[in-house]
Amino acid sequence: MFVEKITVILISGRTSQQGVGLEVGKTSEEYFESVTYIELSTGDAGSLGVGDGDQVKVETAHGSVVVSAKLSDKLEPGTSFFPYGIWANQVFGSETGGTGMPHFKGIEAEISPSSAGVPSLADLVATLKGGS
Amino acid sequence: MEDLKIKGGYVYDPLNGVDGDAMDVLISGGKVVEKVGRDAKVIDAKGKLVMAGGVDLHSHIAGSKINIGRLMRPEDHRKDVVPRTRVTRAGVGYSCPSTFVAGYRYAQMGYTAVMEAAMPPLGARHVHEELNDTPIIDKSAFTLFGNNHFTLKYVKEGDLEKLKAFISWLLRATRGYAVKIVNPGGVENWKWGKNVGGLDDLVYNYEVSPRQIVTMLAQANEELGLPHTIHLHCNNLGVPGNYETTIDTMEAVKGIRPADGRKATVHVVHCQFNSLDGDNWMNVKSGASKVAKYVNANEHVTLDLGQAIFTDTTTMTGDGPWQFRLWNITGNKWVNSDVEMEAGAGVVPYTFKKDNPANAIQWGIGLELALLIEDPWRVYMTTDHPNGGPFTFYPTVISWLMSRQARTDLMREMNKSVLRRTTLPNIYREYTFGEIATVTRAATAKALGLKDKGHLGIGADGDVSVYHLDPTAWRPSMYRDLEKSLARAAYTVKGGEIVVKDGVVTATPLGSTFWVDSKIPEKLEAEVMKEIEADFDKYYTVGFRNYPVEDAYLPTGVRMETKGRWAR
Amino acid sequence: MKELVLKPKKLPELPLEAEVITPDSVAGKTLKEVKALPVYVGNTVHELGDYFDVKGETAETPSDQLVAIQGECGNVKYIGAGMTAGRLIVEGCVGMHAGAEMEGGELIVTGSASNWAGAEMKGGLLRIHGDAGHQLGAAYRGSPEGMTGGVIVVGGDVGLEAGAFMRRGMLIIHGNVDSFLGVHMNGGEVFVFGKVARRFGAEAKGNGGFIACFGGVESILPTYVYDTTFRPDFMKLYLRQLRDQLGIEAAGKFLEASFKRYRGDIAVGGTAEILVVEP
Amino acid sequence: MAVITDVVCPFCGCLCDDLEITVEGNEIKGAKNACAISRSKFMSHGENRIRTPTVKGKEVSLEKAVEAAAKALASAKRPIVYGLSSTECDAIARCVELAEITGGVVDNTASVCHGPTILALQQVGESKTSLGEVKNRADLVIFWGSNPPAAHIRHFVRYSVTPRGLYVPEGRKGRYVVHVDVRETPTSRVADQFIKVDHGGDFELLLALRAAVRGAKITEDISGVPAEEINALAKRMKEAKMGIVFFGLGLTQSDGRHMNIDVAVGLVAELNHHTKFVLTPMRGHYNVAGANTVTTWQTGYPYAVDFARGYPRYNPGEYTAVDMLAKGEPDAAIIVASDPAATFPANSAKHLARIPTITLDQKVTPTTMLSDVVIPVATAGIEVEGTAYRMDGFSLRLSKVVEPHGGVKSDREVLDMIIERVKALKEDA
Amino acid sequence: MSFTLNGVGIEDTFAEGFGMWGARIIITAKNRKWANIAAREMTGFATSVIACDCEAGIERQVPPEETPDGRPGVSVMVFGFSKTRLATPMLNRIGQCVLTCPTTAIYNGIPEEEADDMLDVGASLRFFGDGYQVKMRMGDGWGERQRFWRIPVMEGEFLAEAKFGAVRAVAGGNFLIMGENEDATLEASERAVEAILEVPGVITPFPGGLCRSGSKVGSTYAFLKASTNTPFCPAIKHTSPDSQVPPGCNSVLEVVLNGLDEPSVMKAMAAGIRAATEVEGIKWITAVNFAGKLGKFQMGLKDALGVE
Repeated sequence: MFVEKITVILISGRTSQQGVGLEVGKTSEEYFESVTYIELSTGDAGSLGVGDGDQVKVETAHGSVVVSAKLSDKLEPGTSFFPYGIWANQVFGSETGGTGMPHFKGIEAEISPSSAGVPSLADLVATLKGGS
Repeated sequence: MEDLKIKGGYVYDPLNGVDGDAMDVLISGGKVVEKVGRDAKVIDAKGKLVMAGGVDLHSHIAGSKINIGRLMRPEDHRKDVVPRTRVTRAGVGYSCPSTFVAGYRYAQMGYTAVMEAAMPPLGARHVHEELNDTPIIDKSAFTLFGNNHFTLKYVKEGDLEKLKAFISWLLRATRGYAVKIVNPGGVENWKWGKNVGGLDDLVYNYEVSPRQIVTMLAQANEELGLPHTIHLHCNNLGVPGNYETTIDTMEAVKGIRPADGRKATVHVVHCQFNSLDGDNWMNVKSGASKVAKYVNANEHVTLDLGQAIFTDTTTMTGDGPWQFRLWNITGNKWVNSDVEMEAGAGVVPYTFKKDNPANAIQWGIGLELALLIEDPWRVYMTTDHPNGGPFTFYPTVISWLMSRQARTDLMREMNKSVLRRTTLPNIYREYTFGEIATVTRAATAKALGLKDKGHLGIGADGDVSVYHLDPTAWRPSMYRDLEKSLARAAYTVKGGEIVVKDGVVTATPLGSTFWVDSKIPEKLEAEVMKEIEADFDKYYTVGFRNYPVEDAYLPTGVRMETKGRWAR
Repeated sequence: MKELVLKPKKLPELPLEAEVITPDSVAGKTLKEVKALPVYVGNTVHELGDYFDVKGETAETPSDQLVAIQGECGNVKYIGAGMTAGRLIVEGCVGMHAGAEMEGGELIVTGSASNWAGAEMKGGLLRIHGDAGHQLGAAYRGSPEGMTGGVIVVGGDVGLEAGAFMRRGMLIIHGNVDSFLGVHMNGGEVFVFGKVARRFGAEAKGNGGFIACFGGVESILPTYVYDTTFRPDFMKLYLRQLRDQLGIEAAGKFLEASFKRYRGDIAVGGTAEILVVEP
Repeated sequence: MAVITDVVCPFCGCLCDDLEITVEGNEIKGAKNACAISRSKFMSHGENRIRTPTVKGKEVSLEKAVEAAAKALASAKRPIVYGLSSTECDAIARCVELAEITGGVVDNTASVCHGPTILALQQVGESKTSLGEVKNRADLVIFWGSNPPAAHIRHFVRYSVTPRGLYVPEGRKGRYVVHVDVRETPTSRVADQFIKVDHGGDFELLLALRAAVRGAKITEDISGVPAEEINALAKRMKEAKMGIVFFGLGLTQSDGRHMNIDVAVGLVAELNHHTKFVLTPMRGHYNVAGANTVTTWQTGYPYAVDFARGYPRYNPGEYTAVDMLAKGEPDAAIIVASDPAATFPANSAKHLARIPTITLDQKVTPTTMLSDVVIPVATAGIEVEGTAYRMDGFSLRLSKVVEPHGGVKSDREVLDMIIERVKALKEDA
Repeated sequence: MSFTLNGVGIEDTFAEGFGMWGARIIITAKNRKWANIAAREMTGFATSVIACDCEAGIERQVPPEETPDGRPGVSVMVFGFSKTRLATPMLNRIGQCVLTCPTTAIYNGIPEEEADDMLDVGASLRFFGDGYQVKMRMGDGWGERQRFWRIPVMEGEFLAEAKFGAVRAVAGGNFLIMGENEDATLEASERAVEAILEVPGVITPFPGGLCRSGSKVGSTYAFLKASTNTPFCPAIKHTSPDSQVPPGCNSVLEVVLNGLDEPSVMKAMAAGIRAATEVEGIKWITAVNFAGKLGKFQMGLKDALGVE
């Protein structure tokens, strides 16, 4: 009765909480809380059977990451919002089309429920160091 | 610093009546002196041309406007790159040179002082930051007043004393040197997408005319005894037929009593752009002879050329509506930048072409002005860098002034309208070296009130240029040699230090920045400050106390105090 | 024609900048002088001979000079940039700026080219058998003029902003092309035999410029106005020229084709044309 | 206890300059007039600070760290200097000089925020204004792909929506506010009209608006926006006394990038045939405009500047940090006041872990976590004076309200030390 | 002084040619029918500048493989006394007769390297497009640089090359064919004209290539600048004092030729004369000249025919 995954258009951006969090420090709890979620429309979340705070896997052509879901009745189904941060950057590509600017808004992503756990900042830095 | 003896050159120092005499110039402690020590360093200037360092009184080298030009024209930089050396920083040149390169290139031509001709008050901090990155040359910046809210307000109220107090305060707050006016009233109207069409049009909401703005600012300027007159970019710039507006404007300030020690009450800038006759760009012709006739008959006017050069350049003025118009004429890219409560600006790339009739005429007008105005002490050589063309073309302009052959050789390649619609072909005058020294140094320094500059008398600043050129052997047919030697000074000496040798920069001291501090009577100051602060709180987005330029931005500032005539 | 052969040795990991690889800079030089030509790796300067085996002959003048690069140069920038005459053949791929600002002669790349190939080209022929990157034949940033002459022929696919700010010359693409083809163009001719992604011809002014689409389009901007479907004579001229003088076989198939004609970009008062072949 | 007034906020491009900071001892106790983020910046500026310089994770003296940094940079063939936007202008100037003397590349965060805006300006120009003109005159304010409540919290109040101005004495009532975006945000709630545009459809919509302003009648829906809505907006724009478009990363980071801005600039320019119209990018970092400004006056170019040949060259897409890292080009990096490991796509960020990376920052970030050399520095605008440029290009003086935490040096001072050592090492070589 | 060819007597004289400016236009159309209609219309009423604005004629049929657009074409040449007096009639005739004719297009037939000057015909023609004309460029920076104008018309588009090569050409090539009777003379003349059509670079502007009236300069009537060629009218050969009609000749036709250069005209004259002599009943062939007073070209029949 729930679908396994849905396809959304993903946009990333600032939020005031992310701004507040990063000024406290990127190692802080506030920051972690402010950037490790993805906003889903209630409709989309409903079709996945995902509730507020549940973990979801976000996957694009460039990579994937697990974060928690945050439900929004303002978003239209098919659109999803991801606050800027190292988590979001796991799924965005580095191609800039000769402009220097990656596509941080408006790429296709697949969302599916997950229980893998949200990686910590240290986990992600370790991945970067691993060079994989 | 060791003493310096510039030995045996042909010296042109018109302020001191020296006209090509072979003599020594002695410098000690950064100043021209009568005597130097025995171990003074000797520059052999025998057979060479020696003048004071060049003084440019109208150029755009620092601040938001030129920086927009730099920003928007990567294609301009690509063709003129400047690598780093052991002494100098890397950068780019051509029409919008980087700050370092602007300093080097002026010095390489023997110029040692350059005035930034338009500083929006809100952008003053920016101007000074850039001036601090412009090496070698001395500088100052002219604060924009002609469309400032407080100017318009006090003109409307007819309160000359408050206007004077405001001018004094704003010059101090911006660390400015002179009162710059650009298209008075027109720029304020541009903030509604409109302009003024002449001296007696009205400014929206304030209901004052350009005539009132100019005359009252000129009156205030002279009563304050500022070192320089008002520095005026007239209305209707670039509009065929505008020579009438230009003459009207000159006439409007005729009755004003100049400050002590001078006769001028107005300096009209880049007059080439304001001496057009005709009704439109199709039938445009030169109005230079009419402007020159007026100037010859009226001692209260000085002007500079804004000579047009046939090249790709970048136009930039505080005249927003004109730049919009130019964008519509050219279709080139256009930047407009309005500044709250006080000013505006626009930038549009432009190419002056020899085969374009209007451009050919513009080229002719600049030279006509220079050659028809009899008194070289009142007409100055500029290209309005980079509007008419980059300042690096100064040697070329000088060759046109000094050689009729240089002019006619070029005219042969040009659109023939220059022959028919200007009087240039019939002008035989050729400038002498003494006159060149006047229009590039002595007279500009004098007009600016920089008493230690532009000459080599005892006590003058030790700014000297020496060129590989024997003026006694030179003939007008040798104009190409002249251009070459003026482009690369044999020596440029700045404050007694050799900064250029054989056209190569050898040292990069930071020159001074001059600014004017005009004292306001205390009571008046308190009253006016209260008014200004009130309007600031309401209408500006920058706090009143965050507005004035801090001293940190003037590491080499030179304060010039003036005492004005005050009625209250 | 005299042939000079360059064989890449071990190329550096960083891009090698070698604008000296042109018929112009080798003609009239001895092999020793050619080997000593400067090339750049990051902030270091090296000699051409450090990275290439140089063999063969040099000609007196560039127009008699053939330069053949036998090997992959995918990380070598500026190959053939600014060349004015002669022939330069690369048997492999080339890095950024290949043939940029070239004025004449012929540059043939058997592999693919990276971004800015043929940027601000003024004349000559640039033939890329493989794919081309972004900004093919485009203007460099800020410049009001992209291609002002010459021909670029691409066998494969092309990236973004191909032919941006084009003024003159021809761009012929066999494969598919990404968005913003011919943006701001003001003259020049573009032929695409593959599929054209959206936003092509945006803000084009006109001046005789057109984009002819033979392999379908993703969508046409709303600021282009459909006029008619016709078989214009002028297209026959171009297609015959493409077929007969440039060996573009694909062109020959469309001699009798009908085209839908769109005119725009009306957002800038433009009169450029989009011609889409009728199936 | 001391209250310092007229303090300029060093967080976003608004540079609000009316903060009142209460200081006791060397501690900030209060930040009046500050927004939530600004307050967080001032109040938490002492938290989570890096205490000492480290080289490969080991605590070392500042001199040793500088030496390690200088060695890595001086011996690099393709060093990159990146960041610059969250520090003051003197430090930015040092970054440019460092790139110059090392023959490297200097890039700033504009490349991933409003770099496309600059590319557009270089193509077609820009009709812009200082923010006060908006406050004093604008009766039509359009937010396009921007959301001030998330990133520029006081923008509405100080500049764009509610302030009473010289010719807009009614304040909010005197303005019509439009929000154009792909999703509803807090900005939509403030606006009089919300126009929802399809993902990646801004370009077509802006182009159609320009055509409509030129007199064309739009007859079909474009990018999900009904034709009549487009025609009506075009009419409203032409009839405004003064209008402004504040655009954000919704335009620069979505499909079309610089071309979205190019066409927005064209629309605004076109409107100047009818009325006064301007546009202004919502610049994020408080001094990203300064990074562009300083780099431009020193090199001619605003970002993505390469000094490999001894003179500046410019080409975004080639000399921009994201591209260079993705291609694996840099063999050393120095990051000043930025956190590319977190803000770049992972594919680019990971290269920083492979090369000697030197980072100057106040707090631990993903970038410091993968850097070889980490040097703690003082916070510009709180512990260090300097200049910053507002989003509209006008500069203000940043204040020093407290002494640097733990006596650390400023970016400028540390960079000076590195420059001096690099110069010496280069001389020796 | 004379000689014979195929038994026909040929006077050892010369045709006197004079300089004119000439241009060549290739008219193409959807099919040969329409190309010819346009060509005929365009070259109509263009026999002699005595009373026409120019002299024009069809040079040849151009096969599709030789035309720029691969359609059937007709090559037309136009001659005028000066560049202006060439360009103006060209413009008028193209405008009235080709632009109006369905499916046609026009191309320059004299490439720039062979031309003495280029006439900017398209510059004026394009205004017919009322602002909707499109400039078309080919070959910039790599091939032969060509410019065209595309002018929208009701049917579709009229494509016109922008510039046409003009050369200093030769007009006034001629020869007279005199036969026993009208039939023989006409047949010989027709054959002569057919032979001339094979020679490139030459046209015969008169009807069917032939001028039956001839003409001489001046008249007994003061108001006429030319009149019938009395010395060659058989009907008055005994009443006219200066008749040059030989005995036995009762019909004379003149072939008039204009060409791009002297050798072409002479080659064409030779081909025409040879063809004419093959017809039974032809007696005499001569050429008209004015003793060198009219033009600088003296094209001797002997020279042309290569007779020693």
